[in-house]
Amino acid sequence: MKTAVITFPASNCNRDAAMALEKVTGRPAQMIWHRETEIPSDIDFVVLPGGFSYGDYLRCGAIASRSPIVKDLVAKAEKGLPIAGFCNGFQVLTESGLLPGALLRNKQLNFVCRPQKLTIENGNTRYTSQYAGLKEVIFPIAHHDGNYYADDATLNQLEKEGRVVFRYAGNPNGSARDIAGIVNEGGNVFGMMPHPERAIDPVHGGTDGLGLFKSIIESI
Amino acid sequence: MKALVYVGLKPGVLDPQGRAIARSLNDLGFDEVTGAFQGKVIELNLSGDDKDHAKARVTEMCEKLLANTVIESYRIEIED
Amino acid sequence: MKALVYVGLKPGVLDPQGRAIARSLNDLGFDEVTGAFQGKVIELNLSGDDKDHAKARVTEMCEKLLANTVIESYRIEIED
Amino acid sequence: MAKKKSEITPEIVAEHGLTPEEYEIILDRVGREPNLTELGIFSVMWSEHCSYKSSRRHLGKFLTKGKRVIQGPGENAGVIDIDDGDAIIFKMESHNHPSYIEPYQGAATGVGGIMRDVFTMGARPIALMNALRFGEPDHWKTRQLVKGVVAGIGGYGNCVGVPTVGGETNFHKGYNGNILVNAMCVGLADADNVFYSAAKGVGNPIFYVGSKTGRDGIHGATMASAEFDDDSEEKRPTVQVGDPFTEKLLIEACLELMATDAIIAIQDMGAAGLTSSSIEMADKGGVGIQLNLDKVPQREPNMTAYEMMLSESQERMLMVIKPGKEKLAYEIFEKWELDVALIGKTTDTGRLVLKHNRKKVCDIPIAPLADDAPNLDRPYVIPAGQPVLSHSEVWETQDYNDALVRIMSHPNIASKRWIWEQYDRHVMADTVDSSQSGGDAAIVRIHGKNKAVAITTDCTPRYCYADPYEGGKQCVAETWRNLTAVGADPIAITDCLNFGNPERPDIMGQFVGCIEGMNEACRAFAYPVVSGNVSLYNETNGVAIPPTPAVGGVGLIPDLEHFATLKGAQEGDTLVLIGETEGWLGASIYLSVINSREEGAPPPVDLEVEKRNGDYVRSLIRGRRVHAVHDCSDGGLAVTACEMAFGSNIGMQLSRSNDIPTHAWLFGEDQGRYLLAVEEHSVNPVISTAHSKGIPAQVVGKVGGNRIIADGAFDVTLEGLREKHEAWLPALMNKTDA
Ligand SMILES: Nc1ncnc2c1ncn2[C@@H]1O[C@H](COP(=O)(O)OP(=O)(O)O)[C@@H](O)[C@H]1O
Ligand SMILES: [Mg+2]
Repeated sequence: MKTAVITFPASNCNRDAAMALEKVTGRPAQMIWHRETEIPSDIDFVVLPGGFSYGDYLRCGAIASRSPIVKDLVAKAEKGLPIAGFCNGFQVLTESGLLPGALLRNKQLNFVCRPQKLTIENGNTRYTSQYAGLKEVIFPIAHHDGNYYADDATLNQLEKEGRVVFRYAGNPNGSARDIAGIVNEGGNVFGMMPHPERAIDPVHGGTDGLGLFKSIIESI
Repeated sequence: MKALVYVGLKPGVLDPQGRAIARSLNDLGFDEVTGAFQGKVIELNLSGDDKDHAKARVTEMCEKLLANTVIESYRIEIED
Repeated sequence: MKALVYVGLKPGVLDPQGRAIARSLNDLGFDEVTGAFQGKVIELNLSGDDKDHAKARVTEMCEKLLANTVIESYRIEIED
Repeated sequence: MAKKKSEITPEIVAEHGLTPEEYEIILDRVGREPNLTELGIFSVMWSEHCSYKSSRRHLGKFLTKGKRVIQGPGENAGVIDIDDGDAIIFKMESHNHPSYIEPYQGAATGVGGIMRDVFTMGARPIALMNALRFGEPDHWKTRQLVKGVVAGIGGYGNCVGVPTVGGETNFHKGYNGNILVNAMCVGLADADNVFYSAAKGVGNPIFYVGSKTGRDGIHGATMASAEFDDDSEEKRPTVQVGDPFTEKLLIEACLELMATDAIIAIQDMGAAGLTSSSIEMADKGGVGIQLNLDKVPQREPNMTAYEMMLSESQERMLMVIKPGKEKLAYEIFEKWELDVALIGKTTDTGRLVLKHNRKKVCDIPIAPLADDAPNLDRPYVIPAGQPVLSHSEVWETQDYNDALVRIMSHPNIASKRWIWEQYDRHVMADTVDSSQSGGDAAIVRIHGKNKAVAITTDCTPRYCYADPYEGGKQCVAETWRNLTAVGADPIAITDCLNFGNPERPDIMGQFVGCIEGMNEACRAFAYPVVSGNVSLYNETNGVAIPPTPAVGGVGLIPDLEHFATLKGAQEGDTLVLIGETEGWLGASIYLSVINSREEGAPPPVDLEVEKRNGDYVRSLIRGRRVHAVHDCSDGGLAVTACEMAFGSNIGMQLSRSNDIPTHAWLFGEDQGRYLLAVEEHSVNPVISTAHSKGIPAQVVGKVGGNRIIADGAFDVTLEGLREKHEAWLPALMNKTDA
């Protein structure tokens, strides 16, 4: 089992993500610089970490999504490589078209950092299977632009296909239909604004994030 | 040459910043404000002097980076 | 009536956003881009029909809220 | 040929904040009339901000050594040893004046600047703190300032990805015209890989790295040393803009280069930019420096030598590289997409020589810039202390429910959630969750290890105002107590001394009094000062701020299995109070909120008692004798109990254990006290051991239910009170001006 974390200029949860992966797989994750053009073929799971790639300038995730490595990421996603983006990583995934929709400025306009209760909407995805019927988890959120937007047709399709994986219990940012995390059609690409990688150790105040990492690793 | 690119949210996409601006202006006593929308202007300095070519290139820049067409629309002006 | 307010950084003030955009465009192969600057446009819907009065009021809005005159300058256009 | 007319008029000298006597010294040291660039360099180096001319002789009194001190004051930040080859590097700094003028950018660049002071020394920043003081909540400027400052701190720290784990926020009319924005950064380094600023060796290349130089902030250092008046608006264009994105790249690039052995010396460009960084490095290394300003990366065309030397553009570093390592340096900085340039070299001349447009534009000796900087002995009068107020001189409320609600929702006690929820508190995934947001000290784990640092900032300006000496002692003691309350060994402090105009003997008296009080506490606790900053002239139209010597304390938790916070109280626990309660109401929150009076002597701190009580509490935490701990400070026992109840989410019932008047019992601010939630079977041992050591300890109540009750005084629901406590700040911030 080999995992990797992609680092963009001003990614800042890359180490957090790597720690979570190491905790679950028992092996250090490989760090891949955004200028590289290829994800090594033996990598089984890729995380796009949180942070402020390119300072969030222009639009969050926009400049990072045009990085050389993302081209290869898109190609490998189509072939089924599991890829997860958290926070800024989710923004990169929507900006690169791997996930539908976009993330707008929080409705309240302020940055918001707090523990957030989420409901698991679909416990049968590759990212939630190990929650064993658990209905609610708490992950920290920390973002300024987490307000999920997609047009109605897209939202209806997401719901119909069971691709809304997590919803906010108590919407913190104005997201459409309380959506917190979604998967692509293939079920291999997942994105969410909350930070499961910051809920893997009792020191964090909870370990609910472990289930997500275990699920995807188990599924490979 | 200079290009001005105006990027705004598409109609129908909620604009929380615009709404907050309108509300604050009303609160400050500017009752005549009935709505506000916030967009971006990106000014580009360009080498070369073929305006038509520049327009085509800037359009490409918008599609590739400057605008997210899921939520935004754009308009381009080329100046000397 | 409609007012368009353009707000940009004053000359000489660091524009990190503009720099990042120019760099990214160069990376994407748009070598003709020699500089980029990002500003805001705020579009206001206004009741009333006295343009001069509107202009004066919008100027006041800029000074009070829309622009941070320490680092930003603004320009106003009034349309019908 | 006619003699050239003097370029430097007395007016120009005065505009540069130099006295005629100081100018005479410059003429003597340079041996001729300086040109404008040279004058500018002297002026910033001799400004209050860079030379500490009013404060230097008093700062020299501080205890600065200790067995864990690797580097005390004198470098960019202080360095302490926390065992296992780890070092903690930290400092606090003010950005008061810029934040008043442009709150977002002023606060943001304050955070950026303090982080650079820390990573310059080889540390990865791991935590940020901020100590904020604003004017009255309903003053017309306050809301806009709070909003901007908080957004700026969050905007910068969140983007760089360093958690902002704590701080403090006060409101008082004394800050209406001068807010205080003090930021602290703590970093983690290898103890044997700390970097210093001495540019030792001749002929070594000097690298400039980071953002390009623009015209921003020119005269920032002199502005920071100037009193405000009604024309301050004019000074606006000098405000600098921060770019946290570049800062993040700078951190990663510098740490990457530091992991090689390429760097001889490194220094951030802070106040007075290229001038102070190059001169400090040369002066400490005992060398000269030659720079070619044409090589400096510039943001704007036609910049003059004067502008380049005085610019305070942010996110820039200067370093001396080992010859032969130039290529490596270029490679790393270019990888991180930073501007980098070789702009000069060290020389054996002892002089600062600048070339611009192929002309020599500056050639002055370096030593006098540091050695001959003014070191003033300003006259001072330490204010006479206020009289001690007796219980009967303080009006007792007839409605304790109302009093409690008013105090818990008072600006200085109410929840600051609206602020700290805008800060990313967990990025880096080492913040001990239960420690932040309302706790006594934030706890940040040392990455990959099972130990942690505890961090707090404290200051009680109303005590300092009433009695600078006692107030100064109390600030240091409170940080020591807060670190102890989480189970840490307090190690060292940094400070940010914010005062009014030092040319006034009464203000200078506050300054000296506070320092002497602080220092006495430092010595009593063997708790040295390892870094700090002074901010004077916080005064508008002759009205000075209350004396505000903010203290940042750092402690070590050797084993993360043994710490405490205020969050662990459980149903059925007994509340035990450690320390003596006399019911001190002078200069208290109760007096100010319920009596609308700000007077009386502040509570004295008996340093020996403080130490004894604290050492005992720490031993209880380490021995797992307690579920929750909270120190008693602002608002006394009642406020302490409420905060513990909120944190633990459970009710509390306080019962009388003495016969002092009710208001003094509940709201007295006697020092050296801790409230503990203790499991029933531990109560007797905890109390009897305390008594055997001569430490006052008594049962003061029970934990449980969903009400907050004090016998014969108040009885309110936990949820109702919490709502009031939480509502105040959001209500203020969501209000708009009429
Ligand atoms: N109040 C203080 N207490 C202790 N040390 C101080 C104090 N004020 C300044 N210092 C020390 O003096 C030196 C110079 O400080 P400063 O000019 O703020 O540095 P910089 O400009 O690099 O940020 C630093 O080593 C700082 O720690
Ligand atoms: Mg420094």
